[in-house]
Amino acid sequence: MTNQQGRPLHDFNVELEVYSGPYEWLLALLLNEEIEIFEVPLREIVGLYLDSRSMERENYLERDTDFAGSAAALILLKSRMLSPVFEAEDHQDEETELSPGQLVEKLTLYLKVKRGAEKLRECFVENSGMYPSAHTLPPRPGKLRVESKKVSLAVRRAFSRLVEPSVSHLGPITVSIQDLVAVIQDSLSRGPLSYEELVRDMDRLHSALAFAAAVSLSSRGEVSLSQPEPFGPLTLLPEK
Amino acid sequence: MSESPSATALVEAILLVSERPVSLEGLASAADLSRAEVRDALGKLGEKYSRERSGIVLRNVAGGYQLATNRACAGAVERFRKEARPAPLSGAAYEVLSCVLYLGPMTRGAISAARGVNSDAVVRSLIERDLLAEVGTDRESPGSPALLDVTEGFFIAAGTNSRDDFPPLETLVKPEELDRVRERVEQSRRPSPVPEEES
Amino acid sequence: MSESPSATALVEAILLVSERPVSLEGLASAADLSRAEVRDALGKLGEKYSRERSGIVLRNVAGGYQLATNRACAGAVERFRKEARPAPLSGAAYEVLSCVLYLGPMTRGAISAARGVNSDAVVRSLIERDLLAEVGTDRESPGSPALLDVTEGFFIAAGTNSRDDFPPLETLVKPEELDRVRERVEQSRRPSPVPEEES
Repeated sequence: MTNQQGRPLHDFNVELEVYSGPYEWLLALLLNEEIEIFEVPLREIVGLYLDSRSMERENYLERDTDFAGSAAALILLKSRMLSPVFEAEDHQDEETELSPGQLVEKLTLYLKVKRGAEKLRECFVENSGMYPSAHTLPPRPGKLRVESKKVSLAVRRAFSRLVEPSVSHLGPITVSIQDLVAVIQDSLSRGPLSYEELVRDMDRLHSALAFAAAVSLSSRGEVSLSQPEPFGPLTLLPEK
Repeated sequence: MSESPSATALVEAILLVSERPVSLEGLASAADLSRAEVRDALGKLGEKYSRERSGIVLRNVAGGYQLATNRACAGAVERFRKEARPAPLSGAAYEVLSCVLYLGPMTRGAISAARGVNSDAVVRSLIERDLLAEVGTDRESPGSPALLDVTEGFFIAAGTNSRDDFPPLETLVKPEELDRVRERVEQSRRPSPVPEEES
Repeated sequence: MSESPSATALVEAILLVSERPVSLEGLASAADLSRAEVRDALGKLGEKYSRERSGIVLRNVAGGYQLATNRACAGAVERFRKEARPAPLSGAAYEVLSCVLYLGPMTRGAISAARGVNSDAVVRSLIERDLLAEVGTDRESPGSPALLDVTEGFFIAAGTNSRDDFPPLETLVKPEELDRVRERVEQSRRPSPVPEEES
């Protein structure tokens, strides 16, 4: 498998007000909070992606999946920024103010891990479809070890997973993206809709979800978003 | 090997992944070959896996074909079985065992419900390894599925005498987490809420 | 075969009855052979089970030797077992594995921190697939979270023997790329031309 297939979005470049270059780098810079997520018009990125999209590509499905995944992450990131500060359990957040040197280090490490992942994918693909012998003998009684400590760890793992991730930092959630999609669709049946109008009476969480809903509708091709300038008014237009 | 393996290679590969003898038809259908091609392939494999030279032999038994160790190597094979360190249990296997240890005896469905992921394959391998066994049936659940419990072999393998030797569940999992798990398990015993299709 | 089978036959027979890779020492001890004899036998078996001709191949993975089906025959094997090939891993899964391979053993929190996104769900699915396992606890961290490491199954799936078979982390990124990182960081740190919004 070639390297290119390993990174479906490797050749997707974006041309934005705040950044121009490979999309993958933009993600890395955003994740490390070097570019403010507010400065990045997600709508434009979706547009650029749709322009670059071609069903002729051999890996178009993989590209779409990758893009949808990362776009969803961006939406999450943006909505998190809009909600009260999340108190992370790990100590990583102490370094909110990274020096340029630390930032380069962090980004470099992430890039290496990402490259390592690409190599791994090649290894796994090359070695897939090899099945071991089924002619195994059962182990002799008494040979098998069950580690009690691992049983305890497994209990925690198995039983804790059903607990929903904590959303206490978000406050009570009384609305879903689906709800807001419905609201937008309903309003749009009466013509173009101003985002500002839409979120006027909403709190920050609702506004974030409304934004996510708008982006989601846009990526589904049901809505087109118009924002003549960064931070300018955003208008949702029904697609014919 | 190129992308189109020989008939012999196909038959050989299938025989490796089948513990039980495979019929001529079974081989032909899986390898997408004619019976004549399979017969020809088996002839070649008979030479490759001959009793005279090879540690693995091709047997024609019980109406099918099977790879097996050469009897002449039985001593080494048995020594290997005595010495071999069995494969360590996977994370999934530990989860299933801990579910059954703390919440069992329980059905396959209840195990999957407690873990939130289908666990049938893991359960199968744990039964093969004599760490789980069927101990009865759950008559209250639709279809009276089998109830599974940990075996004596499990306690021996864990170096313990009984359930009491493991830390109490309450010290490991928060009460609200436990309630959720119990609720899921309980739900799995009820008839499916999915409306039945008319037939 | 006469009563004294060849070294090659003994090694071959042992490999048939083991699903997992068997180490050189394990083979020598079970077959009662010297390491040199086992190595010689493995050389001969490498020819008998070559990727070019045979449906069964000899692999050297996870620090041992294993017989497995030739990947060119995977279609027939899957048809025979009526099982689809396991779904390929996601990009996120490879990133988590790469993290743990190069930086591990490490906790879930450390994996998430290195990747910049919560990775718990991915870790869970990798444990389920037996590619990651909990190997201990990090006593220094609050709550003593579990430490994760890659498993034997990981090295088998990757077709490698150990960590040493992977290119060192330092060689994965070219110096020019590192320069670009620096450059971009500097660029992005210049005062933004966009007026800051109140939040």
